[in-house]
Parts: sequence; structure tokens; C-alpha cells
Amino acid sequence: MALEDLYREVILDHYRNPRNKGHIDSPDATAHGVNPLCGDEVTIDLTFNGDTVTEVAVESQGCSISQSSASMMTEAIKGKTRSEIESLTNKFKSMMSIEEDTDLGLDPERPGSVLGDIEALQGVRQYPVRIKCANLGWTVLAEALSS
Amino acid sequence: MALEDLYREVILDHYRNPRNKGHIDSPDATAHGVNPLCGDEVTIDLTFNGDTVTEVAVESQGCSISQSSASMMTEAIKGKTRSEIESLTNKFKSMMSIEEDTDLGLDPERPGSVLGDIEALQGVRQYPVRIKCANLGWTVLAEALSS
Amino acid sequence: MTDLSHLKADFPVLENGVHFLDSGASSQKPIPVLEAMDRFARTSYANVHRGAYKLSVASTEAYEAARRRVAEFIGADNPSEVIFVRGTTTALNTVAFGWGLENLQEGDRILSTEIEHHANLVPWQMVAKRTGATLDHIPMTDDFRLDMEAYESMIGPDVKIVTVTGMSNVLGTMPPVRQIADIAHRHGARVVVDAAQLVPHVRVNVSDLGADFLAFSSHKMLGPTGIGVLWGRMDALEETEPFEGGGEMISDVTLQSATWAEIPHRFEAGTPPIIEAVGFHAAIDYLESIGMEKIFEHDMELTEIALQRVGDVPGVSIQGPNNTIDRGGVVSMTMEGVHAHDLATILDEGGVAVRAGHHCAKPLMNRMGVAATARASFYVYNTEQDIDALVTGLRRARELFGMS
Amino acid sequence: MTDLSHLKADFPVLENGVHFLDSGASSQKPIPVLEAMDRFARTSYANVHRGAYKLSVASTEAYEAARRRVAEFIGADNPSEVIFVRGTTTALNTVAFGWGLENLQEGDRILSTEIEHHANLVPWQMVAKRTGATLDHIPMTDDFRLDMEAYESMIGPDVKIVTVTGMSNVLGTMPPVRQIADIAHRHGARVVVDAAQLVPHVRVNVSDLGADFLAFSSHKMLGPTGIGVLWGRMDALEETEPFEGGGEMISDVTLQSATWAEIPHRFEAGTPPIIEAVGFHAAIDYLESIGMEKIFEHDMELTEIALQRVGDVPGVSIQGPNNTIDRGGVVSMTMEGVHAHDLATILDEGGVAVRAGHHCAKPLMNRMGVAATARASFYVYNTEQDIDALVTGLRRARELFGMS
Ligand SMILES: Cc1ncc(COP(=O)(O)O)c(C=O)c1O
Ligand SMILES: Cc1ncc(COP(=O)(O)O)c(C=O)c1O
Repeated sequence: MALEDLYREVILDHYRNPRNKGHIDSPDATAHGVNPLCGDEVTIDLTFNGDTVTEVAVESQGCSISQSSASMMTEAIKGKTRSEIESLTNKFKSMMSIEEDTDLGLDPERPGSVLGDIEALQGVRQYPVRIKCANLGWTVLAEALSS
Repeated sequence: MALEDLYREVILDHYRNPRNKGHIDSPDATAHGVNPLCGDEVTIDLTFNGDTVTEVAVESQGCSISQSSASMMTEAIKGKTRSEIESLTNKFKSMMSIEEDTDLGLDPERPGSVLGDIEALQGVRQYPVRIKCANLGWTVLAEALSS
Repeated sequence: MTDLSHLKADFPVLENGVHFLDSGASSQKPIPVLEAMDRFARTSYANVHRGAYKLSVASTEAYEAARRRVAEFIGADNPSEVIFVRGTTTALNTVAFGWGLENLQEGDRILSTEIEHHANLVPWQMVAKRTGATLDHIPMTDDFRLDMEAYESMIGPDVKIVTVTGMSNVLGTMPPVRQIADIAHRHGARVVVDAAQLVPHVRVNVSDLGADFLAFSSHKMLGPTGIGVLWGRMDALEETEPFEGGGEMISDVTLQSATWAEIPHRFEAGTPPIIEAVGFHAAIDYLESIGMEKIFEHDMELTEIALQRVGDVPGVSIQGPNNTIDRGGVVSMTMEGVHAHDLATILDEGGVAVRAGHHCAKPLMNRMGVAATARASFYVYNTEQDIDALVTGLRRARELFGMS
Repeated sequence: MTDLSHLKADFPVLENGVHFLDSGASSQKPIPVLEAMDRFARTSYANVHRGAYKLSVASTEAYEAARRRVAEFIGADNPSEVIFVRGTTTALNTVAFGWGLENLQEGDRILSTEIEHHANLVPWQMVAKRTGATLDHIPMTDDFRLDMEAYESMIGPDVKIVTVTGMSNVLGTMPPVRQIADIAHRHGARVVVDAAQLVPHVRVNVSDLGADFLAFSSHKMLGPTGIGVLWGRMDALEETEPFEGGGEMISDVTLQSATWAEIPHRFEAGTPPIIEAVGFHAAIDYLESIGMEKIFEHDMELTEIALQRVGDVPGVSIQGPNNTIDRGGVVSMTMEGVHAHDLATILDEGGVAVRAGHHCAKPLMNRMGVAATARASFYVYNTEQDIDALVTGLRRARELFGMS
């Protein structure tokens, strides 16, 4: 059923136990974003080694979708280069897009095999009004990367 | 027919040849009024001898109804005492009132026998939107009298 | 139990079985209101106050009849004290800017409260900034009431205006407006009441209420969007400058200056919401055909049930008075471990429409230490079944979040 | 002759045979517009931008679809440049106060014209008074055009904003907005166009027009009352402060201060005219189903006929350009010896609805040396027969006043 699809165990786990929570003392990049319609907030701190993200920390508050999405994102980008993150972001965005129907090659038999935990957010697409919750962390990430 | 009833000859005559037109140099009372919705204007100057209006002058611009009504009024009040004018004003107002149905004893056989030329304005009552035109001069008069 | 369930047929939008519990944001519109507007537009529409022709006269008469109806509804003797505006927000901005910029200066204080909607907060911040006046806020007690002791210690001769909600759109709390007004008046301050939530649900009589200005919206009381009311006591309106300049609000205009028309016209620049006024009139007729007393009674019965049954769901906290004393039919809640937006989504799946978020009252949220609440608000078409559906949804949320 | 007479059936108010020649004040509403609003209220209404539930999502989508439709209609690439307000008057006040108070100071000049509607005059007077800026007016030539030579001599670096009507509601005159804007921009001034009469009748493309701000009303273009548009070029909107404070227009609020939401939301405080937006959308669809080019052609054909036949009535003077070059379907007239209000009453008896008075343009009336005109204005539902009825009424007026 759809709601079970939205609130999968892995999402609730990230919501309750957000990974990489906190601040970085002197980050190489940082950004803050608010979803003005619901008030959810995300702050991201990053450090780099050359092009590679070495550390990431997120301070946030909001619903299970925005919080778990931000938490999953931190796990997914650590140790990745800027261009790898860009490609990941695009995959995430098309997973969240109602219009686009890019085949990301997700395998229902082997969940997580392509995008890791992030795949669990697929169910959000059935709730268009919640898509911006899932996007919030990624939008703030993009801002941090371009800052 | 109704329109002929509105635009009686006597009204058009007062419109074209307004009586007591002009200003009084040092009036005992004066008042100015505008109908904000249509822009018609009336200014009245009065002099008194005791309680009696000795002179009246009107400067005005506007439609045939407001202009003729003001002109007729000047003729009707000259030489009258304040209390006579008050009673006349009441008669005029009830002639113009849609709700009230006071019997003013107007005699259709002998037009003008009770209120003079003013009776010609009876037709205005069929055009509620024009009643305020007819009233303008009288409203300004009341203001001048109480000033 | 006050039974108004026969009214449901007048609200076609509810036919699909939705449990609509968001009337605090905006109410639904009954068929008689929709029909009144449609009929008017098909038979009598023209611009008002402008034409000497029959359609325009009919239209003006309908518009002015709506003004008289509103005046009667809120117990205002003089219909000219009723000003039609776009809604509560515009009404409050009209007072803040129109009265505030004229009558406030450095050293003056504006007294508002911690529980206001942004509409009764942000305009005063803007005006305080422009005039140099100070903006202070009467605090809330821990049981979600206005702290009247604090108010008495805050009021003083430097307070020029006190502005307070008639009913909180988050808590349901109804501050004692009459008492607040009497105290303010004793100190020479004007009193504004944001009645967006009050007038739709409680019989308001402006002479009893004691306020100098009252603001409310048609769309929260079964009427159309696009229209609302600023009522002002005549002497208070006389102290107020027009908020907008334009046509129909002037007495005379030259290239360099203008003089204002009579009240209320000076506050109604331009073409007003004419068709909306006709719909608003019909909405008031509809409300009165039920009776405001009965409406409030019905609200309170549902609130009583909701406080009990919602309060019984484990993990749920009611954010607002947990009794029906001096409160309206607005029940905000939070659930331990489940964010309000998740609650709203889960409830929506069960056909229950509630609002989740900060409800345009961020300072109040901060005060309560919550980021968001889920809010159920009641109106004439709601029934006990709507509350049962709400409770079912709340239990389902706990289940989904693995807490049952 | 462009035949649009088949449309008349869509306007039930015209069924009783009225010759409605007052669309310049407000237009009638076709059935598809009324039905769109009614249907929306019966199936999809809720407040916008607020709820996570299905009705609110549907309502928000309909509201934003209306915004996109308006943007498309006026050729704006970015729908966020379209701000929904109550009408032209509010749109112009938003620019005057929101832009003017921020960007004008003593020594600056505002340039308006002698032919403006009070809505584009009084707000600038109010803002000039508050900021110490000067307000000057481009004069009218004796053939009822804007004096472009005078304009070129008046413009200068101290002129910060030029505000001009796109089509005079009295004369029909359409000033050369593009040329005016180009000159203004060369001097670094912003350009505002009061398009209340323009957008309903002429295809407007904001990139071609050259203005920075554009104001118009739904009710003059077959749509409902209670809604209108302020369009602003994004960089011009970014220079503009919100005119009203309240809900939905903020990004964050504390007790003492607030930050604004993104454009357009920062200019849409409070509950917007939601049902009206849906009706406005339907009105634009209706206009486009006819075609704006065809609508203007039809206006011009009627204007041509009116200028001839009305001009032929003895004693009548046309107050406005007596040809169809750069003008719209607004024909003002005076009759020697018969006041405009008497004309209007007499015409009304023949079922002809015209407006008589100063048309909210008193300075223009003074300039023309007339106290009032009678004005016929045309729209899609008008026909040659309406003009014939007008002419018959004019002749009847002469008769009644003993001048035939
Ligand atoms: C040229 C012009 N500007 C402004 C307005 C004011 O429009 P609204 O009354 O819709 O605010 C009008 C309409 O009367 C107009 O004709
Ligand atoms: C208490 C309160 N004040 C003001 C408002 C603003 O009303 P509107 O959006 O109709 O302008 C609302 C509604 O959201 C409210 O609940």
C-alpha cells in the first residue's frame, strides 16, 4: 500500500537516527535552506580534499522525508568527487520528477543496488506535495557546492 | 410619458435661465456642496434681515435637475423666514422621497398652486438615481442656514 | 448534540467523502452562496457608484445592501463604518498604515501579542520601523492564554494602540477582548481586533466587543474569496488616512492634490469586489438561517469530543487549551516522533484534510517550542464522524511509524 | 464587418435587450467564466499554498495555472513576474508605495500625464508628498494626444519614474508607450503603464511594450471582480518592497522582524482571490478563443461607425481623437445645452447604458474645459445596433430639450 511505500523502514531509520548530524568547525563550503511553505530547514557543511568531499555535516529540522533524504544524501556523497555528486544529484532529481521518466535501471528485486538507501525515497513520487521535502537537502547541497 | 415628465418646460427654463445667479459680496451665510459621485456643485450666499432671507445668490454647475432645482429654490426662499424655509424644505424632501408618502395636497389640476415651480420636479421621483441631483441645492441651503 | 448534518448537501465539494477539517484556513461555499453570485452576474452586474443607468443602479443597490447586511450582522449602527476590502490581511494593513503612520511616532508603543497571525504582526513591524514606534508583545501563559497580568503591567500612556486576535488560529484561544479594550481605552489607546477566526464562529456585536477596529474575511465564513471587512468606529476611521489612492475615493482632484470622499468611500479606492459582496451577503444570510449561537454550540460540541478522543491517542499533545472555556473550534496537535507534515499526509490518505505547519504564526511556534502542528478546525458541515476519521488517521500514523 | 454577434448568447445579462456601452467601467461576464468559478468551488476549493491534502493541492494548482495563463497572455516569460492583486488600483498603489517609497527622495521627479485616471494619479501624489519628490505631468495636445515634444523636454536624469496610461478611459487615446519607455530608459527612469483599458482590448506583449510595470483588472476583460494583475519585470520587482505585510509573504518571522518570501509571494500577503483567479483564467481562454486581434478589429469597426454617426448628431462634440489612429473603442461626447447626466438618463430610457461624469479623470476634464462627458465604450458583445440605439437616444435628447 502507498503509505507503507512512503514510510519505509529505512526512511524512518534515517529520520530517527540522522547520519552525519552536526556542524563542521571550519567548513570549506556551507549553505542553509528553508522550505518557506512548510518551514523545514537544512544546513550543510562540507570539507574537500581537492575535488572530493571528505566530510559532511547536516543540521536540520522537519518532516521524516526531508530529514531522511538529507541524511541519506550525506552518506551518498561522502568520498565522492564533484562530478560524481553532480551525476548523483541528477539521478535523484529524475527519480523525484513526475514528468521525466528516465530509466535509472533500479532493480525492484535488488533494492538499493543502484542508489543505495536513497532508492527508498521512490515512494515520495506518489505524493507530489512531498517531493519538495525530499528535494530540500539536495537543493541546499547544490548551493553549498556552488558557493 | 416619463421623460417628458422629467424634463418639463419649466425645468428647462430654470436650467437655461437660472434665477438669482451669482455671488453676494458680504453674505451673512454661505455654503458650498458637491455631489461627489457626479461632480455637480452648488454655492449659496444668503443675507438676512432678522430671521428673513433678504437676498440669495447661487453659483452652480451640473445637470438640468440640480441646476433648475437650485434656481427654483432661490425663488421660493426669498423673503421667507427660517421656519418657513424649514417647512418648505421638509415639503420638498418628502416630495423627493421614495418611501414617504406624505400627502402634500398637490393639485394636478392646478400645477404650482402649492409649491410653485418646484412642483415640476415631481417627475424626478421616477428616477431615483437623479433624486440626489434635485436635493443638492437644498442640502447646501440647510448647511448655509446652520452655519 | 446539535445536528447540522442536513447542511452537508449544500456543500457539493464534500460529496466525495472528504473529512474537511481545515475551515480555519478557508471554509467551503454552500450552493446558495454560489447561486447568488451566479444569478447576480447573469442579471444585474455593472460597475457600482458610477452609472446612471438601470444595471448600474441595481448593482450599486446590491453592493450597498451587502454593506448594510454586514453592519447588521456585527451590530454596527452605521453601515458607513463597514469598509469592504480584499480580506483580513488588507484590513489590518489599512489600520496599521492608515492609522499608524498618521498617529504614531518615536516613543510611542504598539502592543500586540505573542499569539498573533503574521497578518496582525508583520504590518505593525513595518509601521514601527517607519515611525520609530516600539512594538511589544503581551506574552502567553503556559496554559495557552493571554497573560493579562503582564498586559496590565505593559500598558501605559505611551501605548497608542493595542492589537489582538479575537481567536487564535492555532490555539483556539479567545482572549478577553472586552477587558483588554476597556483597559486600553482607560489609557487612551485604540484597540484593533483580528477577528478572522472570531466573526465566522461567534456572534459578535461591535458595541459589546469594545474594539475600535475589527477585521475579518468572507472566505472563512462560507463566503467567496476576494472580499473581507474592516469595520471601524466612526471616530477611529476619521483618524485614519486612506491606504490606497484612486478612483471613487476622492471628493476632488487636481493635478497636484486630492481631497477625500466621505467614509466609507475614501477607503474603497477603485472597483470593489462587487460580485463577491453579493456572495458575502448570501453567506451571512446562510449563517443567520442556522443561527450564530447554534453554530458556536456545534463547534464547541465537536471541540469537546475532539479534545477527548484526540487527547486519548498515545503520544499526542494538544497545543492549546484542553477545555472548552473561552476557546473556539480549532484543535492543534503534535505527535511525539511524527512530524506534523507526515501526520497531514497520512490523514489525507484517509480523506481527512487538516493543515500542518506554522499556521502563519512562527513566533507562537517558537514560544511553544514546536516547529509545526497539525490543526483540525471545525465548521457547520463537520460531524462527529470527521473526528472519528481524524482519530483513526492518528492511530494509523503511529502504526506506520512503528509505535503502536 | 467582424461579426461577433453569436457571442451575445454567452452574456445572459444582455438578454433583456440592453445596449450595454459601459464596458470601459466594467465588462459583463460570459457563461463559461461563471461556470468555471462555480465548478471550481463545487469540486476543488480550499485555501492555496497551505495544505498537504488533496483539495488544497488541486486549488493551489488551479491558482498557479491562472498565473501561468496570465503570463502567457501578456508574453511574460516568467510566471513569477505576475502578481495577483485586487485590481488595477491596488497594482498601481503597490508600485507607487512599494517602489516609490524605496526609490524616491527629495529632488527626484515623477512624470505622469494630464490624461490619467485617478488611480494613476492620486497614489503618486501621496507618494510625492511622503518622499518630497516632485510630480509633473506631460500635457495633452489639442487633438487629444500626448504631447511628445513636451515629454522630451521634461525628461531628465532627475526623473526616476514615468507613469502613463496605455489607453485613456475618457479619450480612447493610446499613447506611444514603446517610444515613451525607450526615452525614459535612456534617462534611467522606470516605466509604469496603467493598462486597465489596454490589456482587455489590445494584444499586449510585455517584451515589446517596454514597460517595467503593467497594471490591469480582470473585471474589465470578461473576468470576475476582485482580481487584477501587477506585472513587473523581475529586476523592477526586486527593487520593490511589499505593499502589505501578512501571511504567505514571509520567509521567516520573529516577534520583531520578518524576511520576505520569493517573488511573487512576497507581494501576495494573505489569502488571495482564489476563485477569482480561476474565473480570470477562463476569461482569458474566452478572449483567446475569439482572438485579441479580432477583438481589437471589432472595437475599431464600431468606433469608426460611432465617430461618424454620433458626430453627425447636431450639437454633439467628440471628446477624443476623431479618427481611429492609435485609439481604442472609447467614445466620449458632450452635447451643447444638455448635460452629460441628462444624456445618460435619456439614453437609459432607450435601454442604452453609457457612463456620464468625470470618469475618475478630473484634471483631464479641467484641461478639456468640460465638467462631464457621456462615454460609450465597446466590447465583444456590442453591435452596430447598439450604436444606432445610442444615436436615436442622442436625437431624442435634443428633442426633449427643445432643440430639434
Ligand atoms: C485607465 C484606468 N485606470 C485605472 C482604472 C481603475 O481600475 P480598477 O477600478 O479596476 O482598480 C480604470 C478603471 O476604472 C481605468 O479605466
Ligand atoms: C487569525 C487570523 N488572522 C488573519 C488571517 C488572514 O486572513 P486572510 O488570509 O483572509 O487575509 C487569518 C487567516 O489565515 C487568521 O486565521
